[in-house]
Amino acid sequence: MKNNSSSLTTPNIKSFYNSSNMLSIDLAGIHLKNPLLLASGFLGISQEIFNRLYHDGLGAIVSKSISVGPLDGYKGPTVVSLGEKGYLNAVGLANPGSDVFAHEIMNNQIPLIVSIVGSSQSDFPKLISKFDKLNILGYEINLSCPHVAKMGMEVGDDLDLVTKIIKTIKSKTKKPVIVKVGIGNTDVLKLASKIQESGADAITAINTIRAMAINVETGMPILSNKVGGLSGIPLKPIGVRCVFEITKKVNIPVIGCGGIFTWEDAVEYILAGATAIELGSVIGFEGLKAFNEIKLGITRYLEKKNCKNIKEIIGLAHKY
Amino acid sequence: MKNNSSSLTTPNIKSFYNSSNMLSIDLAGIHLKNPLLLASGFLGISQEIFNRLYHDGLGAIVSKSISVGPLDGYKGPTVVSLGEKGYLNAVGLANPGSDVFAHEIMNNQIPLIVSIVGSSQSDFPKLISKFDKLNILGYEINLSCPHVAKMGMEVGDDLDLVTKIIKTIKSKTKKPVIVKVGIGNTDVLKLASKIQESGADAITAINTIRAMAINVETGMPILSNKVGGLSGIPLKPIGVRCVFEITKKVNIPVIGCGGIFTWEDAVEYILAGATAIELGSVIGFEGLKAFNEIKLGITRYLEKKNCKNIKEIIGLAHKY
Amino acid sequence: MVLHINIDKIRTVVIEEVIEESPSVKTIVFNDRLSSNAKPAQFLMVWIPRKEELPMSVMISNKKDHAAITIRKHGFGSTSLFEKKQNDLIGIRGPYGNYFNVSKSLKNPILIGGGTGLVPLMRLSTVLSKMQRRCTIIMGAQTQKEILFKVILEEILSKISTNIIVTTEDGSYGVKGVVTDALKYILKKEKFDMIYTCGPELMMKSIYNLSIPYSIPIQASLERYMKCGIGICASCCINDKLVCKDGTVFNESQLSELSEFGKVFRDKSGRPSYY
Amino acid sequence: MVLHINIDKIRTVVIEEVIEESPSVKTIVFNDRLSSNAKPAQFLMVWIPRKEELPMSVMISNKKDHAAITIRKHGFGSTSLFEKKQNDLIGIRGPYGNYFNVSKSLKNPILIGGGTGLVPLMRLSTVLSKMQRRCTIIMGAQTQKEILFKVILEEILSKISTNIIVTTEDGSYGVKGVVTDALKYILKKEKFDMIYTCGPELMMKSIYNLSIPYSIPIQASLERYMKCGIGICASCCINDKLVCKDGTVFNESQLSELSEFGKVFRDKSGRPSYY
Ligand SMILES: Cc1cc2nc3c(=O)[nH]c(=O)nc-3n(C[C@H](O)[C@H](O)[C@H](O)COP(=O)(O)OP(=O)(O)OC[C@H]3O[C@@H](n4cnc5c(N)ncnc54)[C@H](O)[C@@H]3O)c2cc1C
Ligand SMILES: Cc1cc2nc3c(=O)[nH]c(=O)nc-3n(C[C@H](O)[C@H](O)[C@H](O)COP(=O)(O)OP(=O)(O)OC[C@H]3O[C@@H](n4cnc5c(N)ncnc54)[C@H](O)[C@@H]3O)c2cc1C
Ligand SMILES: Cc1cc2nc3c(=O)[nH]c(=O)nc-3n(C[C@H](O)[C@H](O)[C@H](O)COP(=O)(O)O)c2cc1C
Ligand SMILES: Cc1cc2nc3c(=O)[nH]c(=O)nc-3n(C[C@H](O)[C@H](O)[C@H](O)COP(=O)(O)O)c2cc1C
Ligand code: FES
Ligand code: FES
Repeated sequence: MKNNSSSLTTPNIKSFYNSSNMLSIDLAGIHLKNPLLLASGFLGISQEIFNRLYHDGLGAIVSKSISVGPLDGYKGPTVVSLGEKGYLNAVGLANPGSDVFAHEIMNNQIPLIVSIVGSSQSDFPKLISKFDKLNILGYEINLSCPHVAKMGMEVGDDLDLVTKIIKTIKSKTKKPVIVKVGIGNTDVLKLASKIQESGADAITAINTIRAMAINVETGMPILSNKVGGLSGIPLKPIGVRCVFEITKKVNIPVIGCGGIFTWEDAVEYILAGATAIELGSVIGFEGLKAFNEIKLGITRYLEKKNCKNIKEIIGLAHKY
Repeated sequence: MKNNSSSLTTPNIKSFYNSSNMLSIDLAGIHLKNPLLLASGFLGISQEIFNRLYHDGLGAIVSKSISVGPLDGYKGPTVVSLGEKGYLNAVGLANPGSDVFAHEIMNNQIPLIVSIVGSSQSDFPKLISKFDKLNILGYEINLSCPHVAKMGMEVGDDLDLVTKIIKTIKSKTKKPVIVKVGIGNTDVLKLASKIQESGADAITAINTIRAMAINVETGMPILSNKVGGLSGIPLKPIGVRCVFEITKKVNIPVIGCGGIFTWEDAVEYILAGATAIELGSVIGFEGLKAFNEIKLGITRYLEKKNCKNIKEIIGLAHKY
Repeated sequence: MVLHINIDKIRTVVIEEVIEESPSVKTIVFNDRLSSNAKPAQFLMVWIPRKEELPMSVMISNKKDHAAITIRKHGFGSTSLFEKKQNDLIGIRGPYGNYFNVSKSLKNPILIGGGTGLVPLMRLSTVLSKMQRRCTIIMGAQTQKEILFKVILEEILSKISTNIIVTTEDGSYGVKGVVTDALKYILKKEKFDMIYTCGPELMMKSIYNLSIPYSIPIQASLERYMKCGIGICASCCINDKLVCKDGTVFNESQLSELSEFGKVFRDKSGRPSYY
Repeated sequence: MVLHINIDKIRTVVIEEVIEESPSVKTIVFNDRLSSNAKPAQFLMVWIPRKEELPMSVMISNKKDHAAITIRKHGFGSTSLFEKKQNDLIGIRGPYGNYFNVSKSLKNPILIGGGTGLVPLMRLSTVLSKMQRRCTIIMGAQTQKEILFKVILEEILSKISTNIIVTTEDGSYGVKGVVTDALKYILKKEKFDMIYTCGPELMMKSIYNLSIPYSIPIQASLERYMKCGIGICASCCINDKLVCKDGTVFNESQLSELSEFGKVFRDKSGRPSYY
């Protein structure tokens, strides 16, 4: 990773590197052609959209968080743009429910991770039983939605419950289990250790942070749920810190998430220790073209730094 | 607070309102000519600068957090601009110490709140004894610095210690005691309740949030301390949420802080429940002229909404 | 200096005028330059404070820098909006979506709309009128009382050669029947080079089917359940397209590939439902 | 499109050249258009990765779009920077601060600097040379080996009428003594309409005192401990002024009100120290 000043000006000279090999990673036993994943909750309910996103360049798709039964979610507004490339959302985990969603992805052919969410320990075996025979890579457990009572974060803040849930899930499936954490009312590092101890295969950090916006002209909270989750660029420095600190503490791979808009943001997370990254809010600002732009930027960076594969830069910042 | 469409176009018609009266507030027994305070850590070590800031329009000044002895702080960089109007800082609580600072403000004539920080319970009586006979309004206790070991946040996360510290301080002074909180590893609402129970007079929310930035070209953490605190616009929706939720839970006044750059931001915090607000990062982007611009904006807003005093809009968003 | 306007941030606007279009339809007028410059078929996300946020096509206004929305009273959200009075505040963001494409070589277009689906056609008519194009409009309503915009439309199109056909289901005005009945009839008599349509999806599907044998190009503005309006939630998806971003307007070749057109839409939770 | 460059964000640059100016002083050259356009006396905050961040005046470079910094090896931070080699990376932000003001009516300025305090005067000389102004320079060093920039300076000023006076404390070159000795002497002989100075504060204070009886306007570039460089930390304060924002350049009327000038500065912790 020494700077090579000649390659600075001719970043594309090493044409013998196959860029698809450069970006390929292994994550909790899964091989992915690149480390860009779709963050849960973005465009994540339709198989045809999944196929499109995959063909637009993502390494894998994480579905919307699916609950046992369908949820309508909150009334509008459910997503508020804050300017400064951030969003506030309180969608209320709207999703078609496990039966309908299992039907949706029945013939899935692309690398798909199903995000699951529950309001009690018993929900999770039910969810696994619906999906485990389908052609999916694994699960992401959403323990960190900051704005739905009794789901997500309220579970993630209870360390004993987290342990029980992960152990239950691991006993029901052989597929990799990724646990998604956020900044709640618990020490995220203690939570990460507990997740590793309980046998999970990877951690995604971070989910949105509990936040709020009030419209000054009306004096009213904008989100129908009043409080929601902050996503986008404002999260980035907090997410990078969490990935850095978590990867110092645990050995299982960590997927970085939060405010990744450019290839520099992606590389920053990877240097902090992330094995892969998830993209969400960037889609609202840049559209689907962002995926290939980020991949191109990472590839050029690796070439410039004389790296053969992205794995070489994972966690480099820990050296200092 | 009904919208009045005619005043929309002629916001300045009510010249009989004295704008200085419109903005005056009472905070924990202190009368301030306006609700704009300087956030601790910004320009807060010199009496001559305090005087300048006061004359530039602030209602009161909060000093840099002062410890018993002097602290050199961390090596540079201690402040990193993130673009997107945010900063990351790990100054390491650099300050001249209580003796030198007490000497500095010996002849103070302006509304000054001294921010104090300690690494043990016993530091606080010492700090109070240095400042209590001086001409100051009161104290802000920094229990929320996210990046100095054994100071700030590590204290704030320990609810029992918080109680003891506040009780000790309250037993040593008759001046108002404001406690500053942040997003740490403890439920900020539980912390707020504890602070009220322990007898504090007000709460400031929020301090910076633990965060990090890595330079992609070198692969190195930028801050010399690696991890620091995020301030500026990224904090705003989180700060507004904390003020909203804390003022729902406690009766003591709350000072809003975090990412206030414009009069709209200030009003948003006040609608959320803040009695006053603190300004920090905006200074780096807009300079000292920001104070009067924000005051002018709030005054025009109050006129448009037919309010005689800013108190009328405190916490209005709770109605909905 | 360049003004960077983030169209996604909610802009609070004062309702300056409320126009009753029919017993169940009202138009709300407000000042907003961005909306006044919207293209035909673009829509706004309209915030009804503490009630809902709904997608609404941008209606024209004859006041400078003003625009409007036309609401049919239906369920909770639209009724809350319908009940708003002059001087009340609402929030808007957008305009969003692509728009009806009007090529310079266009000669004889036909516009077909029903109910509030006429809104995008009003802005389109203004464009066609400025371009001095001849045009035909078929507008449908259930009954005479519910006929929308007829007077304004006549005014807009007064300077060009127009044929305005009104259909009512109960025959209380104009041609008895639905818009497709009128369309079938006129297609046999006249040659059109573009169909523009907006309204109930089954109506648009029938129109699309009618267009095929005549090989008339078509542009249809679709509706789907919209939560974000900015292409991140997929609640508006039709096959692999996002109606809020890739649409709302789709042409005949796109429509031919949308197997869900006229068949499947998704509800609030994302579950598919069938027409 | 307007490019919004945030000068506060660290820009990583490659060290292209390292020039030894004297045994204890080196100049580091890099490509950075913003710095190449810096005004005389503006400074950069220089990041020495994992070591320190230090304020450094922007030195000139004769390469297009390039700039430089000139470092005297001193304590931990400056020594870390001094040891950097070609192709190493450093970070920079800025340029910051106000600058030496050169009025069109200026006729006969005198520039006085010592040590790395000469850096801002190099850029100023370039400006004066372009403006075809006559000028006088007094540059001080302890000994011959530590004389900086003399050759470049002669080149820059070759096209205008110049008087370059070098002082060394040990008399190994030029006038024996310090710059103020030379200044005292020349002030008696010649009439100047502006003094520009940068260097040790006590030197500048003496120069300021010397300027008073002659009523010569003065512009002095001050140094203070700087942590942020952007006016938020006050570590650089002198009385009620922030050297990084309100300065670094102060004129005679400002200096007359700065009671701390030449007397008090603050250390890392903010404690006042006395010269
Ligand atoms: C691009 C677009 C433009 C539109 N333009 C207009 C217009 O100009 N005038 C007008 O009156 N209506 C318009 N609509 C429809 C409008 O957004 C609402 O769907 C309608 O007003 C019913 O709302 P409700 O809350 O009263 O419905 P409810 O009674 O709660 O629901 C009835 C049905 O309305 C639809 N609906 C409800 N919420 C939404 C939503 N957020 N997005 C899409 N559909 C929804 C669903 O199909 C639902 O089943 C438009 C819709 C779209 C997508
Ligand atoms: C506007 C400005 C421009 C400067 N330009 C140059 C230049 O062109 N070339 C050059 O060699 N030096 C320059 N300096 C001085 C430089 O920033 C350092 O102070 C010096 O290099 C010593 O650093 P050190 O870490 O080796 O010092 P140390 O040995 O750690 O400390 C010695 C003294 O250096 C000063 N110092 C240390 N850190 C800082 C700091 N962050 N800000 C200000 N002073 C500090 C303090 O007075 C300290 O007591 C400039 C300073 C300022 C304020
Ligand atoms: C509209 C929206 C919906 C979301 N829904 C989910 C969800 O269902 N499950 C989940 O784990 N995270 C959800 N998230 C959080 C994102 O997956 C992601 O953690 C967060 O947005 C930060 O990443 P970003 O800054 O790239 O958007 C949602 C975020 C947004 C903005
Ligand atoms: C450089 C810097 C130094 C700070 N020092 C302190 C401090 O000493 N004590 C304290 O309570 N908060 C300190 N803070 C936090 C601020 O007071 C404030 O809570 C935070 O910056 C959020 O407000 P803002 O977004 O307006 O800057 C500091 C912040 C910055 C950026
Ligand atoms: S409404 Fe969200 S993607 Fe279209
Ligand atoms: S260096 Fe921080 S205010 Fe000047």
